[in-house]
Amino acid sequence: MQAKIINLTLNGKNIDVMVSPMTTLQVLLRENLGYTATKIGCRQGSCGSCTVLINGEPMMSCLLPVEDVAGQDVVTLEGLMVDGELHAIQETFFETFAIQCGYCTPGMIMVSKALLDKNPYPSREEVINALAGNYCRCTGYEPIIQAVIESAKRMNSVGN
Amino acid sequence: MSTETLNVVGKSKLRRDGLGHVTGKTIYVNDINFPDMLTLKMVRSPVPHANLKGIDFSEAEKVTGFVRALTYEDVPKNIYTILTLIGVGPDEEMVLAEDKVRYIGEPIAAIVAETEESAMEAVSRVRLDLEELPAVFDVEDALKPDAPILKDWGTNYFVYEGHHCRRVRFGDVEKGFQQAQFIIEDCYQTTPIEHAPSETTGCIAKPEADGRITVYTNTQALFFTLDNTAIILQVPFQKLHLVGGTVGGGFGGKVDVIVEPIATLAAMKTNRPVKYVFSRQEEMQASSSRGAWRMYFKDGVMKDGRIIARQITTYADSGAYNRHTPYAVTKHAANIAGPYRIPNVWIDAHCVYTNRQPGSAMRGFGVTPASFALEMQMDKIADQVGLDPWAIRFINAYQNGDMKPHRKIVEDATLIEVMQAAAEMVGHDLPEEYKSMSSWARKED
Amino acid sequence: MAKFKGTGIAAVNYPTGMNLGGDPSQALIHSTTTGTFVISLSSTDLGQGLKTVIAQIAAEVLGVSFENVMIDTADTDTGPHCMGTFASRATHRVGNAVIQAAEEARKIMLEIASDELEVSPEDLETDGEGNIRVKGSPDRSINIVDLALAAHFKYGKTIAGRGMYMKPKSDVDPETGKMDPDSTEAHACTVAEVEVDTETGEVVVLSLKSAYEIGRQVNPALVEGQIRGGSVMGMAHALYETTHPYYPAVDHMPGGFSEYPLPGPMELPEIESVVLEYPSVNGPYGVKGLGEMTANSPIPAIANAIKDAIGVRITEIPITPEKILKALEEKDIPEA
Amino acid sequence: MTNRSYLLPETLEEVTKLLDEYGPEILVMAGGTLAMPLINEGVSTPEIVLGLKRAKLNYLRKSNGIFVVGATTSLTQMTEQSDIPVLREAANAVGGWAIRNMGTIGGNLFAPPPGGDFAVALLALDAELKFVGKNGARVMPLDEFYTGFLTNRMVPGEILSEVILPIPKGSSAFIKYGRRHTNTPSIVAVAINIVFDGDMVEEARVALNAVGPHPFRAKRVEAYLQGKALKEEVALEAAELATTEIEPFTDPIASEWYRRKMVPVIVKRALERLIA
Repeated sequence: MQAKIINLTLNGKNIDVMVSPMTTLQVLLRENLGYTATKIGCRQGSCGSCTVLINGEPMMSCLLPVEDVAGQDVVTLEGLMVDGELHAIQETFFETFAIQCGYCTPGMIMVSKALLDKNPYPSREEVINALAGNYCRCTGYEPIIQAVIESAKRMNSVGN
Repeated sequence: MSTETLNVVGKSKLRRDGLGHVTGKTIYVNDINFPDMLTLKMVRSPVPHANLKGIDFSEAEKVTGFVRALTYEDVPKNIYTILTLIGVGPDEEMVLAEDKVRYIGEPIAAIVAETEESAMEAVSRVRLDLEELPAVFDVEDALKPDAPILKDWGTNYFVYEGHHCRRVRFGDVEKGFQQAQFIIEDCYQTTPIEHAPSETTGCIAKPEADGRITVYTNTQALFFTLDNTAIILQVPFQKLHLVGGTVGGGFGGKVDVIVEPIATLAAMKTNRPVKYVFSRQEEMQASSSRGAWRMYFKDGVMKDGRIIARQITTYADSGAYNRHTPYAVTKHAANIAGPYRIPNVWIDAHCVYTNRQPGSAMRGFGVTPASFALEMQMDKIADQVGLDPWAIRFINAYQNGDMKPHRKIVEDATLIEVMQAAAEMVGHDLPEEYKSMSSWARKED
Repeated sequence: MAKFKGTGIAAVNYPTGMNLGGDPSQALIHSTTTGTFVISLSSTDLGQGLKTVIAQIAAEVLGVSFENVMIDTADTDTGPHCMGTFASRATHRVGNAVIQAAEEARKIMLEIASDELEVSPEDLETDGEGNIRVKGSPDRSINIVDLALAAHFKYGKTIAGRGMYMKPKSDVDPETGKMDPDSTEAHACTVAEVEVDTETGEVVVLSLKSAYEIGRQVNPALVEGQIRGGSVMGMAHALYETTHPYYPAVDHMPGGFSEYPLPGPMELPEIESVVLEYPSVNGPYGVKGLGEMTANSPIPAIANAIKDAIGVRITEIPITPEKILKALEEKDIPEA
Repeated sequence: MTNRSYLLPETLEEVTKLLDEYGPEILVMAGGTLAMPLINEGVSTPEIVLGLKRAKLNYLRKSNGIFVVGATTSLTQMTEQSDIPVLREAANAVGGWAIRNMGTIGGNLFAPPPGGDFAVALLALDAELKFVGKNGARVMPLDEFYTGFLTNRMVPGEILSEVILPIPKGSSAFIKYGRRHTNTPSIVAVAINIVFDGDMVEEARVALNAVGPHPFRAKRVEAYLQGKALKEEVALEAAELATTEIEPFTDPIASEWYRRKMVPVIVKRALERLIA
């Protein structure tokens, strides 16, 4: 079947993309558009390294046909910086050593953003519950949990 | 160098690659794409041991996007062993299987296609004519006379300078056992473990205008990979240019040279860039693992807790091929007697082949299983002799100046100090005799 | 429901590096015309932070700021040989090579400064921020940018250095096993506290408290990263992971993360550590390799803690709930 | 596959029309969490995929004591049902957050064990399924839906459009027991709903997953509990009885032996939560 033109919003920009049927959002982002912050870890929906936000909700871009997100708001890690400034979550992950190899980092940050946008004052349990679908082999998770808690503090203090 | 004058060393400087990681600007191998790039997917053995009597590509060739298949006949030096660079031999692993397969997941034929989908579909349409053979999965079964034999040299073990195992002989272990008041034995077993890095193993081989091939890779060892690839492909070393250094987790799983030779060959044959990246399932099931180990301990111990003789027989499950296991066994043999002063030690460490995915390097290379076994054995000794677990370790702890069983003088021992610090951390009050010990002050013999 | 707590310890050593046919790594350093130091390597950063610690070591020796040192790795056309990143060797080997290269470059840097400032090189010092100054007279100094420009355009000199560190090959004596397989040894002692549910066989690791001795910490935050990550990997090895759940059989090999059980953020124990520093005889600034060892001591510590909790020594890892139940049943039969 | 089609009908009528038109070869996909991993790896190569994302089957309606949930309602939406704890807990036990955002309650009913745990909550609440085909709609108790491993009573041309359940009375408990606390396949999953008359069990529902070819109700356990006061001994006996109704299997997570051992333990623990 022929490719279709799909309209969507990517990191705040309204764009038309042409994809063949059932192309995943992961493939569109990485191969067609060159947005490679969204990683490939398993393509089984079980590692979370390809997590993007669809209308603010974390989803696995490896399991998502582009047609499904037509007309919707897609945010990838590339869309987090505002005016060249790091988002507080990015800054915190960097400054608190919540990263090692960096491969899970984009997914971890996207899930964290979704959480903190919905829940600016998450408990430790809520942070853990939010991160539980994202895999990391290097850090042992605790530095990431701490970074999300610290990010919340920084974001809330900016807001005040 | 004195600590006081240090300016930068000792400071928690922020990661050099950290901003790349948090912005997603760090480029990993799979993030690289080139125009006209082909995808390589592997046809793998579905069975653990079989004669490979034929491969039928006729249906695969009909798949839209199929470009070509590669078999062992395309590989200039198909039989290799990865440690050949440091004189380990003989060659025994096939880049692509020839007349036999020896583990589930063994590569048989590479399919190169225009897209990943067409490569996968072509792989699924390759028909293999396999005649299954009896397989062996247990290391000790593999050494029995009636075991199916995996190796052309007629046995299922690696040969160490004429011996069937790596040996350590120190003192007189039999004399030690005669003097010992307790003989304490047990067997410890580890099972295979996957490195499970977030990023799977992969590379891209790209032909350049000058005839060289640039290989973008997530190997943990660039030159090691370059050299082995050149040897397998029988090309001059200067033909290859490897670029890497950014890896999404390794843990030893990216030390084998597995994807680069075949991707480079495909690039040379097609004169197009070729990407070969493991799927998660390939990483889990076909890539090498931390091999399994079986470790038998027999210790002769005195009533006061001193271990005076230690005899260890261990079997590393190398899987079907060497990879790095022969060397892991040597490192294992040097460490399995432990950080203890034992006057009589006898070690036989075997590298054994079974019909399983190859074991290879992983974080702790031969030492992780050794530490597991020996530190469980130390507790068992403590129980049987009637000492507490701290005491048995302090009584036997090595100190600087001691000689280890592989005849190296200890010079950086701090076992006593870490035990003292750990005891203090958990509020365990050690007896004065252990509190006052030091790795630098020799105990009275 | 019966739950039993137990404590176990393990004390381990871990060798730094290896002796495979000689175990070398190299580094090249040069300064740009404007005083940026570029370190060329072919070493790989696996996430442990090699690029960062090598820049720290180079900055320390050169006496310039951390920010003024660039790491260019890894490319076989431009980077000199490195054996690879494994065997807890990289910081030790590459660090030593970089020290040698940086010392050579520093010597040239001071020679040029001595010409510019008209004092002998022995009377010069670096301030760690890019200035070379006369000891005792901080006013008499030259900035590295001016110095590098002078080197290139006035004196026609390169500020550069070559470094190579090699652990020589040690053949193993096939009869006795005599060998020199490593450069130094790091040490760790872990105390594990577990709780075992004897109805399900589940083990909860309550805490892993460890002391490490690693010679010298080049970057304490990165050391902490290895400790935390390694502790969780050790716990995973002890209790969860195997590619052959029914070893030695090859049935039911997991094909992905959902089938390959690993502890996640909900299974984390309390992890505490203390790091001791007794500089090694041959490491850069006394460094010992740390990365691999951090996964090792938790495994037997947890296994020993399980024995302490339930009275049964389970000698095969992973110690799954299933193995615990079977071991408890075997233990109970004779008593019944 | 270059000639793949992805159809995204916008009404239920269009869905049934397409199902009728293309026949059984069509792959119906809702959240994609089951089908996409297989398609990504080339294990499944469907030529025609019918997506339900736009078919307007994402809805929740509560009225007259009946709770109607559209088939493509996400598991995350079910985690927000604070008044029906068993649904909330069972939904929260599936995958991680992103998977719950994508996975649907309808799709979860088609997941092979050890997946598909949400069904135990629905079984415990006497849910019914509504199927729609070109010839109209029919409603079937979920308890009668499954016929075996990956087989069921839905017929070609039909689509599961909604799940209907009475707003639950009684007390419920849900336990998913796996190798870790979340985002993991089950060793056994159990959901229980009991309507009490004073101390007495008036009606009991006990549903299990991951210990049989499909999620199922343990009816001997239910019958045993009926009319009894739920005490420790009764819970113990009921839990043991559950082992007569299971067909456990071995997979990478647990052996048949271990699953058999865990059924009474986990059923007992779930019942204990309901002991006053």
